[in-house]
Amino acid sequence: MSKESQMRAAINQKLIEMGERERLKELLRAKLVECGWKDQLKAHCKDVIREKGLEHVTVEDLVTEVTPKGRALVPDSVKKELLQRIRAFLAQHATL
Amino acid sequence: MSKESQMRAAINQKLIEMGERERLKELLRAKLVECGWKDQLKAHCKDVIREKGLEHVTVEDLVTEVTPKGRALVPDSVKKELLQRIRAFLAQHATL
Amino acid sequence: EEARRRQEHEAFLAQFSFSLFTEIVHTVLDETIKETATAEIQQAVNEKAECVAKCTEEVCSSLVEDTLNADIAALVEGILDAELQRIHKYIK
Repeated sequence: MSKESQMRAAINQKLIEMGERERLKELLRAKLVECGWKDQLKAHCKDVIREKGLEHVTVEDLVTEVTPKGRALVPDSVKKELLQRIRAFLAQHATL
Repeated sequence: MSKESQMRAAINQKLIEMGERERLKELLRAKLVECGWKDQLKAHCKDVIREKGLEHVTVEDLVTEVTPKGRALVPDSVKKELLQRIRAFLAQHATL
Repeated sequence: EEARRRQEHEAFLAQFSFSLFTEIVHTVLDETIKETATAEIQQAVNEKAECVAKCTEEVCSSLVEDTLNADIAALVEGILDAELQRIHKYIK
């Protein structure tokens, strides 16, 4: 195992052990609600259902249809905050 | 046209198309005779005529006078049976 | 050597941060989109069922109304006719 893979495995273990991985996911979920992303996604789902007709849409169709817009709608500020928090964690726990 | 009026129109159309509306009316009429509604209403009409005097009663007056009681006298069980029959019909024949 | 190691470590952290970030964003978005789509379809199904139930009741009520209106009018006409005939007979 290379040194890098060892380090990657060690950090991943730490992220899980310390509950940081779950906290990061929670942070992102909360931010998506807070910034209105979830409401926009709901509205987009409703539009698609209305447009296609309920009887012609499955969950899978709807997911495929709304995913590109869902991804595009995540504000840069939210992404930036998440990335910074990841960097801060790594700076603290992935020392040489 | 609102969603609800469209839905009502679709239900009515299906009932008419398949002759179910007429069958339901016939069923209602039979039930009304069976439960004594017709006899009670006839008696009520005669009471009103006796009370007011035949020379003072027109068809319109008498209809106006006895309609509220006529409506009230329809047993809930009859209305319920009719509703269930419509539901069963729609479940079997209509894609709404 | 120390400077080189530090530089490598920093590059590794930058790359690792970004891959972790991408993974978390994808996981959370995929989960949330699936949950939202499922919930929205379920809600639309429930709303439609409510609408069908309400409209069925309204159609049933109007059918009862129509039938009663016609039958009450016929009944009243029949009774008045019968009463008039009875009186005519009586007068004769």
